[in-house]
Amino acid sequence: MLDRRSALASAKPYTSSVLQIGEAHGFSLLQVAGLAKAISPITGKLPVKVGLAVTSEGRTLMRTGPNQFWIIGPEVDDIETKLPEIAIITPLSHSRTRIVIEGEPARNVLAKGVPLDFHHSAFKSGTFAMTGLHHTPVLVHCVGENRFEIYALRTFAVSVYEWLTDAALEFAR
Amino acid sequence: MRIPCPHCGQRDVGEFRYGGDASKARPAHGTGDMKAWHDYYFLFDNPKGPHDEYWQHVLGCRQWFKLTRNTATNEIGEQP
Amino acid sequence: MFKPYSALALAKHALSPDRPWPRAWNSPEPKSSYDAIVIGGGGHGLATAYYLAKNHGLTNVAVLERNYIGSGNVGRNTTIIRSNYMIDGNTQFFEHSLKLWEGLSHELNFNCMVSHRGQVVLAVSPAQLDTFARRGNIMRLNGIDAELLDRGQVMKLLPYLDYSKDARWPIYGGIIQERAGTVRHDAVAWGYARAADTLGVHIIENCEVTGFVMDGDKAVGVETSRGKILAGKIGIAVAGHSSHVAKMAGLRVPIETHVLQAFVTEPVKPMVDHVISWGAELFYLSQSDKGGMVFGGHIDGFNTYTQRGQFPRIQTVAECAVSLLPLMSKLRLLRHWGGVMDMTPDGSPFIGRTERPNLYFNGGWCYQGFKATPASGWTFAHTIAHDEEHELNRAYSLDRFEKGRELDEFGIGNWTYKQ
Amino acid sequence: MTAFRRLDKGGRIDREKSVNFTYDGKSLGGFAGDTLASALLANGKTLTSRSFKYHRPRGIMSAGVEEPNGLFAINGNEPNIPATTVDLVEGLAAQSQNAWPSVDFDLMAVNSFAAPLFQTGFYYKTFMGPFKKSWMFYEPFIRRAAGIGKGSCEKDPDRYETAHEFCDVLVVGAGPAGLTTALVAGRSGARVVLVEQDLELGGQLLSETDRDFEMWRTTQVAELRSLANVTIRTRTTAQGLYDDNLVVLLQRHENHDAARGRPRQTLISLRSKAIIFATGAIERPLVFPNNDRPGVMLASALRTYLNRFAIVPLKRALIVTNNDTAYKTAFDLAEAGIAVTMADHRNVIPSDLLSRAAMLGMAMFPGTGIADVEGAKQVTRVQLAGNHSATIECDVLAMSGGWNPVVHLTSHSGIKPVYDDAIAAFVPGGYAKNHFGAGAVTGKFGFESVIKDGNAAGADAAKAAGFDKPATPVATIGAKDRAYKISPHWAPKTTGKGKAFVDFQSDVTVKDIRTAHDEGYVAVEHLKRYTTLGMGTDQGKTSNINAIGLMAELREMPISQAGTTTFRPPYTGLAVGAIAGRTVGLHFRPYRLSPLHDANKAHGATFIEAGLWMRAWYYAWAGSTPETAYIREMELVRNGVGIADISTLGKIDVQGPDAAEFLNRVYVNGFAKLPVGRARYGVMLSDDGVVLDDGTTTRIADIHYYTTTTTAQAGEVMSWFEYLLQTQWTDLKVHVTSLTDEWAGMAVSGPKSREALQLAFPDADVSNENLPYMGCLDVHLDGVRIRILRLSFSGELAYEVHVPAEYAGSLWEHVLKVAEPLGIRPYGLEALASLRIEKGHVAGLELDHRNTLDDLGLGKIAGKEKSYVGKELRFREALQAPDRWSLVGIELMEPDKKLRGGSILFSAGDEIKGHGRGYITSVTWSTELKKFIALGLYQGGLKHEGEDIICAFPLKNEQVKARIVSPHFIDREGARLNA
Ligand SMILES: Cc1cc2nc3c(=O)[nH]c(=O)nc-3n(C[C@H](O)[C@H](O)[C@H](O)COP(=O)(O)OP(=O)(O)OC[C@H]3O[C@@H](n4cnc5c(N)ncnc54)[C@H](O)[C@@H]3O)c2cc1C
Ligand SMILES: NC(=O)c1ccc[n+]([C@@H]2O[C@H](COP(=O)([O-])OP(=O)(O)OC[C@H]3O[C@@H](n4cnc5c(N)ncnc54)[C@H](O)[C@@H]3O)[C@@H](O)[C@H]2O)c1
Ligand SMILES: Cc1cc2nc3c(=O)[nH]c(=O)nc-3n(C[C@H](O)[C@H](O)[C@H](O)COP(=O)(O)O)c2cc1C
Ligand SMILES: [Zn+2]
Repeated sequence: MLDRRSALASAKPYTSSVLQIGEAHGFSLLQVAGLAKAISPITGKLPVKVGLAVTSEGRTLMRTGPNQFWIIGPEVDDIETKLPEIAIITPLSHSRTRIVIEGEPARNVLAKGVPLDFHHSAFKSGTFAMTGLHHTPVLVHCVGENRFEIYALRTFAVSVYEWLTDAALEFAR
Repeated sequence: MRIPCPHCGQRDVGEFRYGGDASKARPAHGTGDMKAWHDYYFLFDNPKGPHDEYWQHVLGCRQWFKLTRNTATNEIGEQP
Repeated sequence: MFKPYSALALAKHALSPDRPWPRAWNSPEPKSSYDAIVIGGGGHGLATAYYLAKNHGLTNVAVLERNYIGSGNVGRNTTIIRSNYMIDGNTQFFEHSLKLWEGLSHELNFNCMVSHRGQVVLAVSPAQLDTFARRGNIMRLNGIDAELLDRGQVMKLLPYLDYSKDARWPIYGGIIQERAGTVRHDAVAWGYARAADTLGVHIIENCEVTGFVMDGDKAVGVETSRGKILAGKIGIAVAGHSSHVAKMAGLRVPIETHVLQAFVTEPVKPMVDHVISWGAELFYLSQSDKGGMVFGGHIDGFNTYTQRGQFPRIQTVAECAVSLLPLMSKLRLLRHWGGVMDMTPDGSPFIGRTERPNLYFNGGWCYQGFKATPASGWTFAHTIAHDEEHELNRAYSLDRFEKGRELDEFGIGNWTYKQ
Repeated sequence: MTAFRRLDKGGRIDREKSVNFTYDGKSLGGFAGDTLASALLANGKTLTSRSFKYHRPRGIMSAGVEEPNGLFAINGNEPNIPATTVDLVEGLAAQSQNAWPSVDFDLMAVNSFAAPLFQTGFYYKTFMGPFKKSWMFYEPFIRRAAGIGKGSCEKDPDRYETAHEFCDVLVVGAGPAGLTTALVAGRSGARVVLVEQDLELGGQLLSETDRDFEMWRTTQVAELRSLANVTIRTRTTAQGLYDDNLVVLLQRHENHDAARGRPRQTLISLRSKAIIFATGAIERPLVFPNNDRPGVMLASALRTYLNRFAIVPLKRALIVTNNDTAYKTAFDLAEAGIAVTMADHRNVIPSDLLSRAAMLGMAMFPGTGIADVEGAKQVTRVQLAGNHSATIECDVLAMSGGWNPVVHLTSHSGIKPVYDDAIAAFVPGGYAKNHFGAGAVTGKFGFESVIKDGNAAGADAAKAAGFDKPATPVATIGAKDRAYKISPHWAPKTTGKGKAFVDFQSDVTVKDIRTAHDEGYVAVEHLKRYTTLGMGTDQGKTSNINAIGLMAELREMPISQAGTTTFRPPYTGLAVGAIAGRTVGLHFRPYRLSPLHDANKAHGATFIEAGLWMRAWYYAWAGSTPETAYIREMELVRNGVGIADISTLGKIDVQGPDAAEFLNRVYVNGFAKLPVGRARYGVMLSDDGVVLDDGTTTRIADIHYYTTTTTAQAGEVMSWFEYLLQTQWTDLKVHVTSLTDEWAGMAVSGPKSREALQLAFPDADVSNENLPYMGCLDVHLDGVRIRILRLSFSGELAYEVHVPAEYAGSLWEHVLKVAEPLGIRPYGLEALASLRIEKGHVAGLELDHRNTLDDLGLGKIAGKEKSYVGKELRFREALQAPDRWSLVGIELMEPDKKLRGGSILFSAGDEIKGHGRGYITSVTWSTELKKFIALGLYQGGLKHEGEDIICAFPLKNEQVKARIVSPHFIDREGARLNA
């Protein structure tokens, strides 16, 4: 009866032979605040600094603040129940829309709006940055040579998506 | 201007929000000391030169931090 | 040898070009002492000196300017004058100022090009239109002109705005003050300087005040880059440098110095006949008599004494310009610059006495000091001459926050965290 | 009449590719590689424009961005474009400006006759009478006369984009200096970006004829292109330098096509670790009577037209100079078979130049300058004066007054240029950290020294960027530099009758500068502002230094003391649209959509912009205009049940051992004792004691709270919480996270709301006992956790249903479907806002940061004993005054009239003027009372309950009678809430 509906459910698809932009739906996002020492026995080794992401047992672990982590797991994930009492847990699965952009021009398209260095040597796979795109906060995660996942606030997702597809218009079919 | 977020590194000023003079000590609550609060809230040294101040990486990690910036040149020094 | 300006004088001069025009103002050596000194040769300082001489007969007066007169904000603002204020105290002050503007060119015998071309403030929501209405009603109740405009009327008046479906915020209407407008900014400094000079005031440029000469609590003179100068009374009118100079007298004031940027495009034939302000984001624009679009937005958002701005702000202002007025897209920016602004917690200024006898303070003008220039000089001169507030600047005391008498005209609260 | 012609061969133009364009509607031809300027000259268009003030005939004067005269409207929508900066492309339409009916025959030229009246500053001296506001009469005429070109009101059809870039070394300018530095830095392995505003690399070398230079150039360019770590951007101008090594570049694209997403221009924000300025130098004119006639141009420009574009004067050129560089032009022309006469201000001319000149048969006039230039529409004859007085018939007069290094960018950071006597020009006054200069910009004008300079700067910059591997320097061609000698000549002592122009675009003459001097406008900035010198589209690139030199002479002071005016970005005109990029129109600001947006749309919502949000304003079922629809929606809630989207509320997760303490501090009322499972209304103040925001907070668990804020203040409050926790109360163990996007919310309101909930959540116990007013209940539906808060904004029995955002749409539909028998319908923002007025709830219009707790009638909720943010300053004298304007209800007493928001309130007997006693904040039609009611602030507040007042709305000439009443128009006892 209740079904999940993405913020981009009615967004116009983007098609191109060199670039894909779309939503990667179906993940869970848990924000955990607390000391890495206390959390890592459950999650696996946590990244040492903000901006690094590691993969552990099918989950992506990101350090998003001095003592704050994001655990991105499968849509249904029971890790919440296993985390220690003293960790402060905030489920955020619905708060972010994940937009994927992949293809040779992906870095160029992102650089049109994100004030970061998208050179291959500077923004490497496995790193992420929390920054601004189109006046909204986004987390940009590099997950491959030319593949990025963008976590946009759900209520801004349509705007961010439209902005991106507009920026990618020159590569559209 | 580029601002060094202690967590995310150098970023453009556009990602931040300025939070005012960080050298001022916030008075205690509950003392009823109106004068202390007035001076804290309404008066500024506003120096032409080094200034300790708060910034929040509002489009990034959302952390507040202190830095010293020279208001005559906008040069940013160490974190105090 | 004052030579009045007029069309006739110009014609005569054209016929005998070898008799040069006299200097607009002289540049005397500073005397060792004056009855009164005004620090700061901006609009406010020069106006103050003029009215000290004109209204109060105080002519043994010097204006000390560290650079050239008009080098501060009077020479770098977007020149908007208006009196659409709704808080008791502000309304009367700014209307008095507008009235003074109306006769200023005549009074100074210097054409300041006071252009009553009208200012339209555009509302982007029905609720915003209501708050504009409140302002307009107060204006009308105080004998100030104001008209409410619905969307259709705005479309007729300003046909070049974006009314299409592409507009992010539709325009619901607006309010117009026909008497509002623009003034040739530099001319204000020069006109007041020339008129004050004619009355005997010394205008001393390249003279930076570096300290005060104190007799106990009392200020009795200033140290300057051109030597010590004593004075019976001293007025500070240094705008963005207010804290800096006040500190020399041991005063700490409710002011933080921020940079505000301004922009001008290449000159084009008349396209925009009004001053336009927008309710979506702080943005204002007019076309100068020379033809350039002069516009601006918010302060950059952090304190600085550098007269140059940050690029992200330049972009947000350009975004406003093109989004509201598509005609701006192809026009090319000629120049942009910054001015350092004396921002106050409630957005309203200070004119009044200080804790130090004989020392008077004028500052905290935020975005709005240009339009205030005549009234500011008028009331500050009164305060200096009589050691008491004029009824029009009574609300502008330095200690108003202690009493909880904020004059928060725009309801923004403490700007440090908000802009 | 014409002064120029195109040679049959030579130049860098591509004669295979002809290009057609129009000039004032007439078709003309040129070649690829031409600029509009060269094409016009090649077509014999010597007179191209009219001057700004006097409408004097003008021609193209330069070959670069410094062009003051040759401005055109391009393609009908782009005014004031210097022809020298426009690449000739097929179909280009150029239109002349500022002349009527045509540049050839311009009636406005009558201005010239009145010229003595238009002396500098004339408008400050006149147009003041006869009335106070007389300027309003004159201004339209002045405005129409001013403003060079015409703008277009049409929407710009082109597309502009922005981009961010980073690199190790940025090189601005691709002359020999720039090519050298870029290559040296590139060889070190650094990421190098080389930008050049021209479409070709080479700078001054592009105007050379020497094969060695061209060999050198192509060699370096080839190597640069081969380096993967070097990015070359031509047609790209460095427009401005900003703090911390941000350089803003504007790139112009050839194949732009908005429909296919190809921008016309891209504005690049580039941050570089090190920057090399290799911006070269611009030649300056000489000042003499009638030096503005068409056919008078810069000597280096004439050389560029000759060597790069194969354009020559018809027969004879006269060249006037005060330095050696103009001889290059002279020799090249002579070698091309053009007769050349040379006038040199200097008495002593280097002998090698003299002998070469003699060899080429040039006429030489040392110690000689120009007394006058004749020719109505182009130069025909020139009078020489000085050691020689002669009259020379010629087609073209080329001038060189020396060279001004392009110090603009280095000066943008606030570093003032300094005067260098050796070259009689200003050079950079130093460099910021990691900035370097190379080549002519530093005052070095010889090729060999430029290369040497470039080698050093390139290595230094690479090192500064962290690449200190010694790099092989770039080889020179082993030529010998000739010493640069100049004897500055700022202006003639007398100018006779002819106007001697200093600023061509702003029509500022020597006489104007003298006038400014007479009147005391002697500071360079006063000079500029009084005469408008240097304020045109060229920003005085050719005029400023001459004017400063002249003024310094008049003041009898060294130029170094006079200084320059401030250099400001942009370096050249920069379209406002290019700065804005795609962030315009609908993309101006992001819009924020509720998780229920699609559902709202499906149910016929009309949306309204509220800040960044798009909110459902009213629904189609209730009507087609907001004025009537909201009333039906209100009735629905008062009599049955409605559902509204409240997802925009700010929501904050507050967790941690000290959560209760934290909330206790930020709210005026206490939260420590709030039982788990219960909600409480709270108000917070700013430090100044003024109300910041209100909302409800629910205790989820002992150390876990769920707080809501108003929609408008959500961001502020969040940042404020973070500020307190991260900087001030770092000992508190509390973590805050925004849940605004995580949770959607819907209000289910009305007497039948409980029944509706029961239908929606059949397994939950939503009875009054289990879920009393201010209670909280977590329920599960299909395994989804849903939070029901029994809160009411409308004053009716009502609930807030909070649900994880992605389930919101289907839950909304579920509720509407199962509660259909109860008549449930959605209601929108207008009704929400109106229902709360009936109940007397304050909202945004009352919480406007001017009001205190007491003003809003909320003083009672503040803890007497506890401390909280804002407590101290809340008690300041004026904030406690008994006659403050405070919250009241207002009832309209004249049934056939209307209450209006923004009305000013007066007591019945008051004179209707001044500031009144208060004002109306929010108005609605009350469906309960069947009349207009309002909330407002009134002097003394409810002390005046029952009194008659006047609501004045002079903007519509209205005054209506009303009465002060309690703001709780309905259900004062709260029976409905608690039902
Ligand atoms: C970009 C911008 C746009 C603006 N737009 C508008 C607008 O449209 N409408 C409006 O009403 N207002 C506007 N303002 C505000 C307005 O310009 C100022 O509030 C007003 O000009 C300040 O008063 P002033 O003219 O006396 O200041 P200034 O002209 O700044 O005068 C102060 C003078 O004091 C001198 N000084 C400083 N320190 C010393 C010292 N130690 N010794 C001697 N002299 C000293 C300075 O050199 C300066 O000349 C704007 C401001 C800026 C920056
Ligand atoms: N006395 C003389 O004979 C004399 C005088 C001046 C120059 N020169 C010659 O000129 C050359 C000087 O070399 P150089 O490399 O220093 O100067 P250059 O003039 O050859 O090159 C400078 C380049 O910078 C570009 N440029 C300037 N500002 C720019 C900006 N903001 N954005 C993008 N591009 C910009 C220009 O278009 C030009 O191509 C030498 O060959 C020298 O001999 C000779
Ligand atoms: C209303 C107004 C109009 C201006 N118009 C022009 C203009 O047409 N051309 C120009 O070069 N500068 C113009 N300026 C900017 C000035 O040149 C100058 O940048 C500004 O006064 C700040 O001074 P600064 O740049 O010397 O610091 C204008 C400034 C103002 C305030
Ligand atoms: Zn950060």
